[in-house]
This record gives sequence, structure tokens and C-alpha cells, in this order.
Amino acid sequence: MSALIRSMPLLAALLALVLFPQFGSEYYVGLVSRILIVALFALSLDLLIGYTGLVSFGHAAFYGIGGYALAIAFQDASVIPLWQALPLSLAAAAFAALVIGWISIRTSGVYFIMLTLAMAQMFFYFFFESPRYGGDDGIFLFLKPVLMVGSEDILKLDQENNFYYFALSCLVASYLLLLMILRAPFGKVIKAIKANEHRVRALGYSTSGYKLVSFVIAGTLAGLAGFLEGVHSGYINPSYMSWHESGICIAIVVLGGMGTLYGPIVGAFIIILLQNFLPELTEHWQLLFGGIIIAVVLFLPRGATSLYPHLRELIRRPQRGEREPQEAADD
Amino acid sequence: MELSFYLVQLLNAVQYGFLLFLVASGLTLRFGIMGIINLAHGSFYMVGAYLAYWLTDLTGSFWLAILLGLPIALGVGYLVERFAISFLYQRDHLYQVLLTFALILVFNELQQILWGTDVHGVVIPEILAGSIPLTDNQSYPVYRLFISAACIAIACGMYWVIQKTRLGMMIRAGASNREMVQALGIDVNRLFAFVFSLGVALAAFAGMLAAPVDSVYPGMGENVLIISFVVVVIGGTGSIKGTFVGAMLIGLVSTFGKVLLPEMASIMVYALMAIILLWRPHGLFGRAV
Amino acid sequence: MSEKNRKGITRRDFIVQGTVATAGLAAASILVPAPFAIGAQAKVKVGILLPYTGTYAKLGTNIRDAMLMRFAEAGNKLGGRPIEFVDIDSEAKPAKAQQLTEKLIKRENVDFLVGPVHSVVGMAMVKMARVSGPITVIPNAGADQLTGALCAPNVFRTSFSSYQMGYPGGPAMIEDGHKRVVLMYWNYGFGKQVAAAFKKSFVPAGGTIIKEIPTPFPKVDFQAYLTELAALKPDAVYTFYAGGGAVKFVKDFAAAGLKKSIKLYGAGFLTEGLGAAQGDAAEGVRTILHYADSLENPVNQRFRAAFKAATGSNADVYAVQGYDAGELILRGMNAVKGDTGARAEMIRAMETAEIDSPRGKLRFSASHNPIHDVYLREVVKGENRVVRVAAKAQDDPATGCSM
Amino acid sequence: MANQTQDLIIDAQGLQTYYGDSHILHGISFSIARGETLSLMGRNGMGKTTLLRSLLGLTPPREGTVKIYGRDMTGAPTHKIVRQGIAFVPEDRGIFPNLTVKENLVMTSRPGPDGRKDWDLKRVLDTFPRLAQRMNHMGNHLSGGEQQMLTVGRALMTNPELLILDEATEGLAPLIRKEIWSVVREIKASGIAAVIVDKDLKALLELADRNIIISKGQIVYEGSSADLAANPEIHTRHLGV
Amino acid sequence: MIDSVLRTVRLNKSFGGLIATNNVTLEFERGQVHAIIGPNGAGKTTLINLLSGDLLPDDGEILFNGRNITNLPPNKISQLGIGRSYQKTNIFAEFSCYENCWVAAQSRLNTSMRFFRSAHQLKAVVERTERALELCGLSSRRDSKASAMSYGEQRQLEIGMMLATEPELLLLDEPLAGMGSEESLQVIELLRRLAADHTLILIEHDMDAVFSIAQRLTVMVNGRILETGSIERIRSSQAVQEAYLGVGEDAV
Repeated sequence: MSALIRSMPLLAALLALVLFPQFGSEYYVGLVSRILIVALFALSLDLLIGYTGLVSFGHAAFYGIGGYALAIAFQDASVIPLWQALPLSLAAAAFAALVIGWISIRTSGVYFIMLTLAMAQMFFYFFFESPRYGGDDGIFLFLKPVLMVGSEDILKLDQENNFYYFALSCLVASYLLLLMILRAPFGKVIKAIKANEHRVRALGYSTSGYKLVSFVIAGTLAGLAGFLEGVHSGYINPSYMSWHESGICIAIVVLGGMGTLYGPIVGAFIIILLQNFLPELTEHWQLLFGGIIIAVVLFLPRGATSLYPHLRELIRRPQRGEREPQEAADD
Repeated sequence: MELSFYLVQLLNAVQYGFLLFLVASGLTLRFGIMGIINLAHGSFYMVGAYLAYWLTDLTGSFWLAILLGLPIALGVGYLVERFAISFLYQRDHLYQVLLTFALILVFNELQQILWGTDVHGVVIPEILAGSIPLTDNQSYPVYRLFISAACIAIACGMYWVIQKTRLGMMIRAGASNREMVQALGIDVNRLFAFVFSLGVALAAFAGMLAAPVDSVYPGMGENVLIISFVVVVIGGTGSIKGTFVGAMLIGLVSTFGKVLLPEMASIMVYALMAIILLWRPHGLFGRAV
Repeated sequence: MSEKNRKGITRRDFIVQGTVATAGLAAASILVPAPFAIGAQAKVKVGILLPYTGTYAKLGTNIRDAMLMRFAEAGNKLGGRPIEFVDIDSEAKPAKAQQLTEKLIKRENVDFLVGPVHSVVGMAMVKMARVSGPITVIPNAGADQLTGALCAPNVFRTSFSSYQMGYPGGPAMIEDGHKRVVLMYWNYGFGKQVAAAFKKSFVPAGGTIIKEIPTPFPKVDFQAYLTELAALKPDAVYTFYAGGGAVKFVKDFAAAGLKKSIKLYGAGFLTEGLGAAQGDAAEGVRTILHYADSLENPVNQRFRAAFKAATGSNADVYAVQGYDAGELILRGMNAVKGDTGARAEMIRAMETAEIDSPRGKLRFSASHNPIHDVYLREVVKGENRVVRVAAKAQDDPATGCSM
Repeated sequence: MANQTQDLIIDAQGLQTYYGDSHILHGISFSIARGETLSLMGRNGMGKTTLLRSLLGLTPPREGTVKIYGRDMTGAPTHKIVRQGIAFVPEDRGIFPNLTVKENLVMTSRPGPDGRKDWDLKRVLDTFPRLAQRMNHMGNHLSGGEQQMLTVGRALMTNPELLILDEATEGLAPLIRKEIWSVVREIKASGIAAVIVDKDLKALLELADRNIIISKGQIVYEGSSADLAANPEIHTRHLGV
Repeated sequence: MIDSVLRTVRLNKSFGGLIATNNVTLEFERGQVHAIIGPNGAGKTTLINLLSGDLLPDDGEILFNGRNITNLPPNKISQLGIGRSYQKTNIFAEFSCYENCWVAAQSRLNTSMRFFRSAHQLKAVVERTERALELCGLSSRRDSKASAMSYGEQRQLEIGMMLATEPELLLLDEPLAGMGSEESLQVIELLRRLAADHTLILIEHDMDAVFSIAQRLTVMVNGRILETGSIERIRSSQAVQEAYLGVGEDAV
């Protein structure tokens, strides 16, 4: 019962998202679709930053690889079957995450941050300078993936609304998947690793294995986001995996509130909407944007969603009367 | 290609290495001693270059520009440390990455507001404008030699300050045991603010020196940012010696990479970094933390 | 005007008179997007997607300012209708191009789309705009595909294709007596296209390319490549670099003492608008471009004076392209007297337009790419002086265009 | 114990100190006068080190005041407190491993707050001849005894009015201990006040003017050496000896 | 010949120039409580870290039930049945008391790489967790956040976590450090109970506690073993008195 009440805001948000296309214009549906994709991307990074304690500064690599796998495999195809394209993208991202993760998790701290960055930069330059995959021009896709039932494509992703629901389903499914994983034994272990890896090892866990699996899951989900972005925009180029994208993704996770799953989704809404509307205020909008991020880091390190309990507290306090005295911590 | 070709390339590599060292040394100072990841390091490089351009334009003298620019850079560094970085010493690297990432955006925009979007050049001062013949058709600009000399001077100067002066001892001591330094009566906060500002000034100085050979343009800092991180990480954070070796390694690999394996040139430095970290997870001269 | 730019008003009204009457309507049209607002009172919406931050910022502002100047000269009316501008910073980021274009097309419902500078942004933009989108005028991006594989009836370009940056270079260098040449360029889409076009004309004309040296984009440490270049001892080198890279390249080239033995050529961006930054190093460098500051035609002189007066800065090729973009839109709108619904007619007027541009005569090919003279220029005393016309009425093959 | 207030170097009242949520000091009042030698005893984990850290501002107390020479310096930064002429030799010695012996010594050498320059490098090296032989060794390449001498020497280089020694002889070979104790005697003779935390009751009784025993964050005994020596049951109860 | 559960052979470990353990050869008898005492900096914690795999020795061997475990990582050593607690409280501060033990208990699953089943439902783990909580006396505090518990309780939890892994041999690094006397008594009682069916290796400064529960003592000084033997033997050893207990020293 209380679980239901606690998840009320989430359900309400989900309902709002489900109903949104009925009211929003095509442009805004497209915009929110993009936000959903970015939210999924950030959600995947939250598994690393917020739960496993791995600050990956190269997460955009998997986002890009998910999109590139789709684009490279199907750039000349006359039809893109979803059941081929999607697993391919996920597998490519997972494989890349396995390799990068295997190398990176041997290091820690600053070195981990820089190594993940370096690995992502390698992928960036590989695609940037490879004539076969379009170089910096990137690759266009003129078709959307189809899911044929009989002779009918049941997805019709070229319709903005259909794509929206497709992206929303992917986000919700990923959210639930992560929720499940985090409640399962595996999730307990990675959270403990974040809190105190040394102790987890001393308890008998091979922590590098858990970190690697977490890295691969996060990479795969980022690949899913990249796949969606590739489908949505029909265009993929190396800048999707630039270090700026990785940086923005970190900003989204922290701004929303890391280690909360819903935080990154809120963060994606905040950041993308800011990026969308700040330029209309001033030509020097990046000054504001940078300022906002700095303010969050300094004053709201647990992210925007950390305000929510405070708000609730503020609303409730008058009704609840006296608060219980804080129990003394020590004798 | 004949031997002289490779010798000239070697000269190029070493010279590039020197410049990298100059940029990266400020980074490693803060990295190793204060444990701060500063992504805005490239921005300070850019600030330096713009200061060189602006002040040269204003005063008519490159030397005067450097003389005036350095205190400005120190001041900028001090303000940034006071109002942003100093809150982050006890926090996770994640927040440092994010805050300094945001600083990049802010500095880029400030640069644009202050100096506009044009590409600028800085004229090489008269006495360094000549060049020395190297091969029958190629000569080497004196100014580049000057940069190398300046870098050597800075390297020696840093070595001297860090190794020989009391300030250097305090800095090194602060890196290993902050609390004990405090207990010996030293204001660690001021010490750190100074070290940070010094790092900023070093980056700005690198930008100033590079301004006449590089051009001065928006976003120029980001070109040097990642590569200086690679240098620092390869060398091992906090080790001046490591940074020097790292800079030389990158200079060599990137210069000869361009000549011998041009398709892989951009990837090579990152691959080098990955290999070195696989072999030594704390860089060549880094300490396990 | 540059003052005004600094203020950074994004939604900019250039209408001097009659603003009040239409403002309310315009505001309403944002909220309730009408598919086509016809009639003399409804504003024409011109969406501008240009970079105002980052490396390309200067290009973006010059293009915009020149275009706005052209509209202002025409009384800020297009076919009798006032204009409303929706101005967006593209940041020259390909990843955002699609989203920003979408904003202009779907949210703002612009009638015209002008932009961008960056080729890759251009491709993402054109991909969305082509066929059913607004009339699109590209004032700079040079990728061949934009009027090649991606060509569309509603997409025009007033700048150039990369082909036009490379192809005329071959014969020009042969004529100057350089047969053994090294090709150096930034290794990205645009650079590669310029290089390929250069080869296409240079090799059949009897030239030899000793070596191609693609250098990583957008990196600017050229020292190792210059040493290689010196060792190769060619007669000359043909290059493609722009912006900060161009400044650095020209300076490094001179500093390495190569000017004495190797003649430096390049696509026009090598020296365009960079005189102050390059200084003496650029003296004697020859480049290929469809414009030169010193072109002695009256249109150009008048244009340059006006631009200087309006913005305080010197006009350059980007300003010209922006100015011509404005002109082209004017032609189209005037032909249909402001009736944006008469799309086919407007397009016909635009593709047949013959413009007296500051660059000289300007026409459009079947693929809507400009046809113009391309000049061989040389830097003399910091100024790009025309040596001769390198190619008369240079066209573009529009490979892959079916329209 | 005839201290005039103005003669008190440190005068702390009612200190309540916490580590995170654990309450360590339960209202300790503590003072030391110029030239006084004070021993601080108690079993491990009873709060001796925490008391010292509270006095120095390393772990500021949540309640209570710390006055240095009559000036309230509660919550002041550590460096300001120690600059009043206090030198601290911590339990873990705090040798800078990446500095040489010489660097460790000269790094913070300074005249005392009143301008005294009694201790310089030469005198410290005369006092600890072993250090003179190790001048260019890194701090982490010293034996425990050498480290202890170095940390005492380093403290003296600041020409303090008050020297605080936290377990200075712990874990050292008997010969080295003797050396340390003789230096402490020399320090005492030169008029420098000292707070000494140690387990060597006999040495402390001989040196100290006054003794304090702490248990569970409270002072459970305070008295002269003669008094303490005469009450062996106190030792067994609070010190486990 | 004694039935030794753990044996070290000439273990050496140095940091820079500092020799932390010097040729340590020790035998720990099954079922006994073996305390290691010595002054600070004598190398006790280093020794424990070597035994638990947190540090790798420079040379020497460690044998557990006859098996060479010298260079195994800490997780492997833990899995073999050696549990340890830390001197500085080393728990998951944000987890509840129960969750702390639960993560520990879960480490004994065949695999914890389980993604699709809520951890609450794994019966064996839950039982183990409950048992550990019961043993360390924290059943009533199961839902308290670890960081909100008192220091003494945190120390108990530290031991509880180790117990949840159901080790055969327990390495305890100063389990009583910083505790009040009632808390100490509780923990001593707990250790006594554990001693009934476990082997304990214990570092402790509290001599009363050591003498009350240990059967064997080893005294370390400067990285070396000064003396090993029964309590009586240690008490009567002159060397130990001088080096550690600080009695009988001529302080001149």
C-alpha cells in the first residue's frame, strides 16, 4: 500500500508521458521523443555512476556504437527488419563495453575516468577518420526499422507518435529491468561495491567481475539509446560519441540525481529543455547553462530530485504536528 | 627518406613534447597535489592566448603582454579556486569533472563576449623572428627554439621550486599529508589556492607562448585539453618527472605516428595511453593511491 | 549592427514601420501555427540556423548580418510582407542539427530556412528540409552532396560546392607552371572532396601528385607534415585548410622557410578573412575562390562600403554568400508577390534568377548550385588580389542528383 | 599548579567532541601553563588523541572553548592555533615520506612567536646525531626510532612554547626510548612546556609536574606525580598496569 | 604436532625502507584463540593484511589447511573460509544493518550474478543473515541505517558481517578499539561464544580482554616475533615486559 503511494508520482508521470502525444504538436512529440532517448542514455550511465561507483567519461562511445551498428549494417538495405537491427546494435554496444570495460576496470579513480575517455576518443577518431563509415559526414539512413506481421509493419516508426511510444516503451522496459537488477543479489553487490569496494572483496566477491557486468549492461542500454537516436534522426555521425556528449550525460545524471533511476530521466528533461529554450533568451546561453551546472554541483550535489522529499516535507509538516525527537546516535 | 629527415622529425617531436609538457605541467601540479581533475585547463590555455593577443595589441609589445598577462592569469586562477574549486577538495572526482566541464562552457562564452569570434594572430617579436636553416629547403624558426628554451627553463624552474625551496617542500608535504602540514602551522587553504593559481598561470603562459605560432581562436583550448590529460595520466599524476617523460613520449609517438602510420595518427596516442595503463595502472611514475 | 548582434536577440524584428500592427498576429502565430499565412499583413518567417558560438561563429554572424542588410535594403519586406526572423545558434554541432532544424520547421513553421555553415550540419538539415520542408537556402556549407545526392527542388545554395573549391585549382597551377604537386588537406568530408576535385582536373592536365597528405581534422600541429613536405621537394602544394588551422598552416609554412622553394596554393579559405592573423606569412600565397575583397565591380564596392557601415567590420566571402542568399529569397518572394503558397512558381523564379552579386555574375545550375566565376588570387600586402579568372562560369557536376 | 590565568598557554573548558556520530569527549576541561610538563594517560580509545586534536582544531569540539594565551581560538584553523607557539608530534608521526630528512626539518622551521631562535638545524642535529647521518634519506626510509626523532626534531624547529607528544616512545626499542626521554628532559629543562601522552608510567612520573588520566572521554584523575605514585590502585584501575 | 589451521613461513613485507613484518613464521592451532599483541607499528595489522590477502608479501608462504594461499586475492581467501574484521570500522554506511549482513551472506551463494530475482527471496541467504545478526546481537537493530548506529554497534556489525560469511577462521583486528566498557564486555562475550566453534586470530590492545579469552599469545615488536606461547609464558617473559608492557624499564 505504502509502496503504491510512494510510486504515485512516478505513475502519474508515466501517465502524463503516455497521454502527451494526444495533446502535444508533432514538434513537441519529437522533442520529447529525443528527451526519452537521452533519458535512457543517462539512465544507463546512472547504473555506473550512481550504483556501481564507476565514473565513466566515455559513455557516449556506446551510444554512438549502437547507432553506428544500425547505420553501417543497413545503410544500403532496402528494408530494415527490427528483429535483426535491434539485436545487432545491442550486441555491438555490449561487445564494445566488454572490451573497454575489461581494460578500464583494472584502473580506478582518475585513471578510470581518463581511460574510459581515451577509449571513447579512440572510437570517435576511428569513425571520424574512416572513409568507409562516412568519416565526419556520418551516415544517413533513409528507412525506419519495420516489424512485419504478415505483410503489415506493426510499428510504422516513421510516424512521430508511433516512434514516441516505441521510445517510451524502451525507456520503461529499461527502467523496470534496472529496477529488477538492482533489487536482485547482483544489485546489492554493485551498490556495496560503490560504498566500499575493498570490503566487498574481503567478503569474498570478485568485484571486477561485477563491475564488468555492470559496465556491459550500462553499455548495452546506452547502445539501445543510440539505436533509437539513429532510428529517430535517421542520421548518425561521430559527434554522437564525442567527449562533450559524455560530459553532458554526466551532467544529466548528476543534475537529476544519481543513484535514483528516475533522477536521470528528470535530468534529461531539464537539460534538453534548457538546451532547447535557453538559446532563445540570449546568444550567450552557454554562460547560463554552465552557470546552472556549477550551481547544482555546489549547492545541490544530490540533484534536482533530491528537492522532492524536502518539498513533500514542507507540505506535510503542518499536518504532522511535532516531529519525533531525533534519536541520539550514541548512548 | 634520408637520415636528416628523421633528425628534423625528432627535433619536431621534442619541440612538441616541450610544449605539451608546458601545458600539462600545470595540470599535473593540481592533479597530484590537490587531487583535482580540472577539465577547464584548456580554457586557461585559451585565456592565455587571448591575453597575449589582446595585450600585445594594446601595448604593442609581446613581452609586456606576457608581463601583464601572467598576474591576470594568476588572479583568474585565484578567483576560480576560491569560488568554485575550493568546495570540491573533499568531494568525489565526479563533481570535479562536472564543475570544470561547466567552466569550459562559461569560459568559452566569456571569451566570445570579451574578444569576439575572429581568428587572431600574434606577431612574433622582432628578435625571435628569424629562422635557422636545417636542410637545403627547410629552416627552423628561432621562435620555436625559444619556446623549447622557455619550456626547459620552466621545467628547471618548477623542478627547482618543487625540489629545492621551502614552498616546494610544503607543496609536496601537502600532497602526502594535508593535516600534518596544517598542524605544523601552514595555511593549507592558501597553499592550495596558490598552487591552483600557479597551475592556471602555467597553462596561460603556455597559451601565451603558443599564441604567435598557433593562431588565437575560439575553442582552441579544447584541442590541448585531452592531450594534456593523456600526458599527465601516462606519466602518473603528480609526478613532474612523469609528466615530462609522458610529454616526450606523446611528442615522439604523435610526430612519428603522423609520418609512419598516418591513418592511425589520431588513435595512436590513446592506444599508447591504454597500453601504458594496462601495464602500469597508475602511470609510469605514479604512486598507488 | 555588430552592437546589436552582441546583445544577442534571437527573435529579431528588422521591421522599421508597421511593426505594431503585425506584432500581435506574429505572436499569435507562434502559439497557433497556421500552415500558411497568406496576405500582405502576415509576416514571412525566415528561420536562420547559423553558428554563433565556437570556431565558426564569425562566419555565422557575417552571413546573417549581410543577409539582414540585403533585406533592410529592400525595406524589410519580402514580396510586400514584413519579415519575422527566428534565429538559432547551430553551434556547428552535427548532433544537434536535426533537432534544431526540426524546431524551425515544425515548431516555428518557417517559410524560409537559411543555413548552415558547417557541411555536416547542412546534410542533417537538408535531409529534413528537402522536398516537403520550407524553401532552404544554404549560404555556406560546401559538401557536394547538398546539391548532389541530397538535392531537392526546394534546396538552393548561394555559396559553392567543394568541387568548385578544388577543380579550378588544377588548371590554374598547371598554368602557373607547377607540375609536381603535393596535396595537403584536413582529413574530413569537405577536405577530401576538395582534394578529389583537384585531382580530377590536375592529373588529366599533365600534373603529378607526388603525395597526398591528409592531416587529422581539426588538429593544427603541422610541423611533422611540413618536414615531410620539405623532404618531398615538390614544385608546389595545394591545400585545404580553414579558420584557425589555415592561420596556423600558413604561418608554420612560412616559418619553416618553405616559401622560398615551394609555392603554396589552396582553396580560398586558406587566406580568406585571415589577413590580420596571418600577417606577412601569407604574402604570395595563391588561392582559388569565387570572390576576392578587391574585385573591381561596382556592386562589390557598394556592398563592401555598406556592410562596413552597417556592421563595422569588413565584408568577406561569407558576407557575400549571405547577401546573395537574401537576394535569392527576395527574388522568389517578389516573383509571387509574397504568396508563399505559390511554391512552384517561387522555385522557378529562384532557379532562373541571374544575380549581380558582389562576386560577379551568379546563376544557378539545375541542381540549384551556384554557377560563378572562380578567381585565382594572390595575397599582396595582406589583401587577396585577383590574379586572373581561373575558371569562367564554374559549374558543379551534381553527382547523384535526380530532381 | 600555581597558574595565573595569563600564564596559561592553553585553557580549554567543557569540551564535547564527536567523530561523526560517536561522542568521544564528554566535557573535558584542560589547561597547561608556561613551562609546565603535563602527562596525559589512559587506555587506548579513551579520548587522549581526540583531546589533543580538539585543542589543536584538527577535530573542533562541538561545545566548549579553547583559549590560547587567554585568546578564544575555539574553531580557529589549526595553523593559526599552532602558530601561537605549539608544536605537535602526532601518534602516527606524520613524517612526509616524499621529503628527505633535511626537508622534513627545514620545511617549517621558524622562530618562535616571541622571536626566539633557540632551535635551529644545527642544534637539532646535535641533539639527534643519527639524523645528521640520514640527511638525504627519504622520510619513509627511516626506522621507527629515526622517524620519531625526526618528528620531534621537526617540532622543535618551529621553536615552540609548548610541545605535544602523542605516544612518542611507543613501539621503539629501549635504547631509542632512552634517547627520546633524555631529549624530553632537555626540552623541559629549557623551559618549554610539554604535554606527553605515553604508557611509560615510570618515565612520566619522573618528568611530569602534573598528571591527568582520561577514561571514556572524561578526566578521572588529576594530580601531582608524587600523589599518583603513592596511589598504585589508580594505575591498575585506569591504566591496566 | 599440533593441528594447525593456518601457518606462515618466513613472511616478509616492507614498505619503502620500513620493514613491517620480518621473517614471521607462525602456526595457529585449530579451535584456539590466538592473540597477537605488540606496540603500535609492530606490524600486527600488516600481518593480518597479509593473511587476508589485502597485502601481498614480498616473500614467504601462507598455508591454510595445508593449501598455499600466499598470492591469492582477498576474495578467494574469503571464499576459502577466512573472514576478517577491520580495525577502522569498514561497513556500508548507507545500508541498513540487515543489508550489511545480507551482502556478506550472499557472497556464499554459488553465484550472486543473479539479476531477475529479488534478493529478499533467497532463503539460504536470509537464514544466514538472520543467524549472523543473532550471533552479533544486532537482531533488534536490523533496520537501522548503519551510519546511524552507535560506534559500538558498528563494531558489532563489523563482526556480524564477517560471521555472515560463515568462516572457519576469523581474523579480528582490534575488535574492541574505541569501545566503552559495557560494549567491550558484550563483544568479549561474543568472542567467547565464537571461540567455541571457530579459530580466532585476534589483535587487541585491551590486555584484560586478551588475557581473558586468548589461549595463545604472540608478541610482535618492530615486525619481528618476540615471543609466542601460552599466556603464562608471555606474562613471565622479561623481554615482553620491557618491550610492550612498559614495566621494569629503567627510564634513565
